[in-house]
Amino acid sequence: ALPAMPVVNMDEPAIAPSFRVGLVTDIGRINDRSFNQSAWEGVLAAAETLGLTEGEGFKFIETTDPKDYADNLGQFINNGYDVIVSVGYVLGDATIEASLENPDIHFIGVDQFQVQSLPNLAGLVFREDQAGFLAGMLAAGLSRTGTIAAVLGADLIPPVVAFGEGFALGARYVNPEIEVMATYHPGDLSIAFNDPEWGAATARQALDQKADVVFGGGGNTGNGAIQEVATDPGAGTSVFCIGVDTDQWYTVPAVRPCLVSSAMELKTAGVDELIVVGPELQELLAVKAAFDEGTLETGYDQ
Amino acid sequence: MNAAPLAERVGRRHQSAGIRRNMPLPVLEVRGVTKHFPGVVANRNIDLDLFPGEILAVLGENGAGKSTLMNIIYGLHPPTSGSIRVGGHRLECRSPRDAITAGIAMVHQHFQLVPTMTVLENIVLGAETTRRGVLDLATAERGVEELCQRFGGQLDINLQAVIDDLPVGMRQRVEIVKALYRGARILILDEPTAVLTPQETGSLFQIMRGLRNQGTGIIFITHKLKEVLDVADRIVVLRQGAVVGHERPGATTEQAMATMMVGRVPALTVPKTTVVPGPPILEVDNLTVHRDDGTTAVERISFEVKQGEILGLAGVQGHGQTELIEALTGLRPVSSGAVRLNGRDTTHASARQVGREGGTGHIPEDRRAYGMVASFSVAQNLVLNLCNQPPFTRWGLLRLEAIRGHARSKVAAFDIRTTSLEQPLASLSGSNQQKLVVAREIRNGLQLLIASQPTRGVDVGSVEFIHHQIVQQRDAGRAVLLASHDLDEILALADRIAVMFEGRLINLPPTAQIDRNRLGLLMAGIPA
Amino acid sequence: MAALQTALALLGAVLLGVVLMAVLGHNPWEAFTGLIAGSAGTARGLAATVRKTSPFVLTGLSVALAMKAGLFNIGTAGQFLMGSVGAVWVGIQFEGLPVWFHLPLAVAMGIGFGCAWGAIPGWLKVSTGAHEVITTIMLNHVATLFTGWTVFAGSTLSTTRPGPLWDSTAGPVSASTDVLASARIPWIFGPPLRIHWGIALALLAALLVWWLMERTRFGFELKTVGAKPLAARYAGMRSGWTTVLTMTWAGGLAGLAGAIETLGVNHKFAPEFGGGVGFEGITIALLGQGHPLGIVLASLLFAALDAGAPKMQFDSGVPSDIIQVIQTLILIFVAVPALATWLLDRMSRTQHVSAVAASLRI
Amino acid sequence: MASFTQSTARFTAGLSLLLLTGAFLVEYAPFADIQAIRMLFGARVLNFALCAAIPLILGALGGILCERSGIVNIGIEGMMLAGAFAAFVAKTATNHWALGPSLLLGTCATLLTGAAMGLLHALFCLRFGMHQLISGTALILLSMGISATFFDRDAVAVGKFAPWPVPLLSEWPVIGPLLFNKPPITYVALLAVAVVGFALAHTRWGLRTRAIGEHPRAADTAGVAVLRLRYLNTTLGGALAGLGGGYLVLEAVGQFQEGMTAGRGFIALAAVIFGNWHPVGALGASLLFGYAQAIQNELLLAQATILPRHFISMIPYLVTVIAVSGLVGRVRAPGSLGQSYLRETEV
Ligand SMILES: Nc1ncnc2c1ncn2[C@@H]1O[C@H](COP(=O)(O)OP(=O)(O)OP(=O)(O)O)[C@@H](O)[C@H]1O
Ligand SMILES: Nc1ncnc2c1ncn2[C@@H]1O[C@H](COP(=O)(O)OP(=O)(O)OP(=O)(O)O)[C@@H](O)[C@H]1O
Ligand SMILES: [Mg+2]
Ligand SMILES: [Mg+2]
Repeated sequence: ALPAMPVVNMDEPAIAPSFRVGLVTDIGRINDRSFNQSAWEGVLAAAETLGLTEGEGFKFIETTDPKDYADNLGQFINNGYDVIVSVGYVLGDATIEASLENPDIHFIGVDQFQVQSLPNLAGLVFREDQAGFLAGMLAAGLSRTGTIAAVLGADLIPPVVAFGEGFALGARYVNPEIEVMATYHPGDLSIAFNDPEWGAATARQALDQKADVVFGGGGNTGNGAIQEVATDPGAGTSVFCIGVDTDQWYTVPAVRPCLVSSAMELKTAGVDELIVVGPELQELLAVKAAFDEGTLETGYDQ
Repeated sequence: MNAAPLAERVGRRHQSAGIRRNMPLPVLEVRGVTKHFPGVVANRNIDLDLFPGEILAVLGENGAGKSTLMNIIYGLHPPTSGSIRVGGHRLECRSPRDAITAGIAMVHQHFQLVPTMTVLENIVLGAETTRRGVLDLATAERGVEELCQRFGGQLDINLQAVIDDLPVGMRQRVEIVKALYRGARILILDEPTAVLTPQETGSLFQIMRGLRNQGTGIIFITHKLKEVLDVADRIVVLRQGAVVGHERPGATTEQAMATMMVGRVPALTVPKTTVVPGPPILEVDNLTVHRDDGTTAVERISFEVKQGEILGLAGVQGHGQTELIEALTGLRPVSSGAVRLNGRDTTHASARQVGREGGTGHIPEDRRAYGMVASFSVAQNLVLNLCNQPPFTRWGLLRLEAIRGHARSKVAAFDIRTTSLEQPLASLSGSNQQKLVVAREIRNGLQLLIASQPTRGVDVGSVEFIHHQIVQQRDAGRAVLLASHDLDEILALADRIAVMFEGRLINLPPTAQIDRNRLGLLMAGIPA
Repeated sequence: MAALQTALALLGAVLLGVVLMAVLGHNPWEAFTGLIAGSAGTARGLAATVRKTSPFVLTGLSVALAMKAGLFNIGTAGQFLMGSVGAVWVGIQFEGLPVWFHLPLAVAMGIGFGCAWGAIPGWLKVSTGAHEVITTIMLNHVATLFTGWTVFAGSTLSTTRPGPLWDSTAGPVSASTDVLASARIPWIFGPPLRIHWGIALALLAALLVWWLMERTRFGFELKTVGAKPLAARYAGMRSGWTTVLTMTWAGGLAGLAGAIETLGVNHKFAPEFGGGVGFEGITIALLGQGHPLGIVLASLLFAALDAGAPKMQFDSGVPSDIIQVIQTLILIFVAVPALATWLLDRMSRTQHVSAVAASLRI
Repeated sequence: MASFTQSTARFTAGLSLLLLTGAFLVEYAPFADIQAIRMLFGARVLNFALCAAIPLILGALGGILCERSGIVNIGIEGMMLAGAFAAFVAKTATNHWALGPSLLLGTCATLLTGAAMGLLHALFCLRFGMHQLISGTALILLSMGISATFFDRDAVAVGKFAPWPVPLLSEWPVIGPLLFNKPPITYVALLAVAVVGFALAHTRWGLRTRAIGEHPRAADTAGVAVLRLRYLNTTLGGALAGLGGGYLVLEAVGQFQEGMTAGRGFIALAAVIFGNWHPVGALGASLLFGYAQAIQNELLLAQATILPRHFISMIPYLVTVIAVSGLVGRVRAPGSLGQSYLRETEV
């Protein structure tokens, strides 16, 4: 591997054209309207700041098979990339291993909870529980029936569990009597986040059970759930939904009739900042970075 | 192959000229039909005419090409060359559908019935009547019943029965009704009598004569000479795919036709030495066996087979012989009664216990389904049911040397024509496959040989060979149970005969005192 | 002839792949050089190919073994997961055992779990007639849930406590404790190549399966039961027993694949390690025409394609999904020798017709 | 065969009767407030069961048409996925149209694409003599690969089918909202069960289909064009399976996702076998599966704590295994299933 170059001096782009950023997605596409896309947008933002061009200065690889994480990281390592972003908690092990083997390359692990602290690895984690907590408070406040629901992806993924637990706690914080119905998708990881039909049917089941606020927390499965709520006759008047990950007012326009808010992680800003700031401030990276940006974005009208 | 057929062709031209004077034009003309299969020429340049209102018998031994020719006429096989005309129009038909449209109906040698459907459904299949898109089975039923009536109760069938539940003779009836239902002007019957009792055969002939008198042209295939003399107006003999003769029933004899079929005078007897039977090997006592569907196949049967004798089990197909033998060989559970082998109780023994441990050899009735695995090699097939016995296996491992050595000696001793021991069995001819099964079952330490239809579909030379082997086993002091639908085979080989009818057994005294006729009546359930 | 056909099939698939890439607006040349470089051109590429080969070989063998006995094992995914968990269960405990004892024990436990998971559908089929296609599909789902539970980090929401194998030091992550060093499959080449002796186990298994089929009585009975159940009954073989045993060993092979992946590559069990295993097994068994050697070759090919995909995407931007399409095309083309024979037949038939025509003119 | 068919039909009838009786109990019986009864037979449970069953029913019918003609179809999953993808593409391309025509076009696209997949399967198997299992596998892989490669994630389909209440019938208590206030594909699926079931038993087409699946040579000699009918049925079956995928996009969710069928095609295949290759039996199997899933969800939503949730989630799968192992007895596949038919090979 080539040694890492110091950050580009904006005045002399010709001197250090070789500063390069690579991103490896978790299973899925770069434009998945979810975490891969958020992280990639962070790379794009940083690239603009640093004056990099796509292809030359930054690139991504989409993962199609969990066995490929290490090899996909390896592509960037072999080509002497300076910063490598790996997206998704399941890439954690591969990222740690790669950063141990390549002390000169900086790694950013999005959603990765790092137990060890390594000088060249920043685990970017979010307080999903806090965002979920706020969503739960909002839901409990909105609910007139005293029943709310969360339709979630796989409980094997920590951020999902954190969202769900936060949601329940936040709701009970506002109204200790409230009934929170929460279901995780029963399937394996390859379908748990990609089964909108199940999400929709489960949301319908919850609505039938008098739930009037539904929190969709699990990729497309969750989207299926809030889309189902959006088609309810009472959408926006008696039943509501809360989105997740991105501002779903924009990313899933179909849910506008019922959407009141989205529990977001600011992945884009986090990745952007770590790429731009990281290499300059080595010592900042030396501490385990926790980019705790749990926020709640309020929806627009209604 | 040029000189002889030419002479025949000239002869025939005279003959057909003679016929044309007092007969209408042929309804079916076959011209120069040749059919190649990979490795076989099944039909060689065949010419054939069928006139309305005649019964044309096509004679020939197994594999002579009779079925192939009929399948070509019926559109199942395209001929390699040659043409078919029906009513003067060339049939460009290359599917049974076209043949049906042209007025041809055929009863196939192997039943073409859908086993899960009812009799009525099978009859109307392909010729359905519908009302507003819905099957009109009621109308069809009336039509079929009328048809049966016309043949004076000879075609009595339960139309609602499912084919799977019917005995074989009944299925044959269904096939005939199915053909008649289409009201064809050309009717092809491919060995319809193979599964019928002589009496049932008689009523079939009555039906055929009735149709003939109404102007239907009938092609009747068999290799039973007596039947031909009985019913045919004209006879054509096939040998090795070619027409070798035309005859008229009045002007020929059985012997002459047999010579023509085989190409030489066949030996009709098997030389046997006199052996004094020893103690009984197989003892069957009050045995009752059920079919899969719960009906009784074998009812309280008792008999024994002694050392050094051949017990012939005669009977029409479907009267319980199959189930009896399955029960004896451990393939079917026994409902009640007892079976003893060499004094040991084997009533509930498994196939393995009866076979390998009990010293029983079993030549199964359906070679293709039971007796062999077509995709396995010759050597493997020769140890199919011996593979866990000492020389061939040790510690669960196959001993290839022993298996190959065994195969080599069997192939030599039984004259199995194969290019190598590793050849898949599928590539051997039917007779050689059968010889292989016989070779495997006749082995050292054998006590009892159960042979079921041992020469079905086998060429004459091999029949002789197999018969010889069976007799040799008897002479060597083994007990033999021989089940066959072929009366002549039973009469030629058996020391003692028993007849099965509807699951019951009629034990008869030694062979000498029985004639064919009486046997035929017994097989039809008529005590003589 | 067969080799030529296969070569033609590969060529056909590649050509169609090229067309597809061009349609998507990528440079096929870059893609293919990337693919080849990524799978065979570098030490890392070769390593990736080798690493990916063993699960393919083993699941392919599993499907093929069952198929020889006339059974359709769609259950390799579940058996793989159970094997993984079995191996990990032993692998994370018994500190201080020597490698020569601990590792084989863990591998054996993986095989054992796989065997058990394969035996259930076999036994159900024999005793109740339940169709193995249904039961193996259902048991895949059950295995996913069960193995997921064993390493689940717990949740107050569904009031589920952590699973028994969960690694409590790993925070909220649902994964097992790391396998002890004494139960890990040793490297042939350590990081960064990360080739371990699992490939040898897989090849050994292929050899064993071949030997089982061709040299043992059980193999003979298994093939007979598969080719002609009636003949097996006639020959006194216990086809029920053979069915159960075959499914057991088929499960064991897939379980071994799971054990190798966890003890050799991942060094722990996490639910995401099982994805997509079953299907590839079926494809590879079919492609290798059920013969162990064919399966090894098919596995190498598929592993190489998978291993080369990241570099292909890196170099040319072609999405790796294309690889799946190409693999499918290969499957189709190899499976349709009829396509070739059909053409040949056409040609010979016209020849025949012209020969007949010629003879008629004379 | 007859008795098997009856037993699956009995099973279906029994299950439906049980569920409906339960639903009435919940509505009217004095003890209806008991939580357990509500959980077992509440309207929401039955609704969920029906929703989950619809794609399975359609997929299974597709499988049945194909397999009753003698062609194994493990590619249902691929046919469904292709149907779903086509529906989405057609729907998004016509977002600017009025909702009705746009959805109709989506339905046509899904039917046509499914039919094309069926035809491809038939071509592979019948024309090119491909192993039927390989062909099915190839269909699945092909539609996964192609839908992943060409799926435009930025596309959004606007709108989906809304319920069409049947006049009068939808006013009936309990049954009305459950069965007669549904979006159209649900009606189509339920009608298709009746139509296919009736047609198989009572029409010329059905008789011939049964014959070619059971004993193609017998059918051929009776003048039935075996291959042509096999092509036709496989294509029709593909269309139905495709509609099962289209249901997911056009009626259940409104959007497409990669791998959206999520194994439903395999469950549908299980339903084909469980239902003994009979439409009514497959209906029962699909309902059973949907119902088991509904109960499982109900338990999860109610935060049942008897067992870890993973074990509760096993319920649908275990129920299916238990059901095939004893409830319906042994099934019997069509006689010529998986065998290619060539006129010139001897029997
Ligand atoms: N589909 C086929 N493929 C290859 N060879 C065939 C085929 N059908 C028949 N043959 C061969 O053609 C020859 C004639 O067979 P055919 O069935 O016509 O005889 P047959 O006279 O009807 O005999 P049998 O009395 O046994 O019915 C035989 O050698 C047979 O093996
Ligand atoms: N259905 C078939 N398909 C392919 N080849 C066949 C078929 N039937 C027969 N053959 C081949 O045709 C050749 C002749 O076989 P066949 O059984 O017709 O012999 P045969 O002339 O009847 O002699 P035999 O009296 O020994 O049966 C054999 O090589 C056999 O492999
Ligand atoms: Mg023959
Ligand atoms: Mg014949």
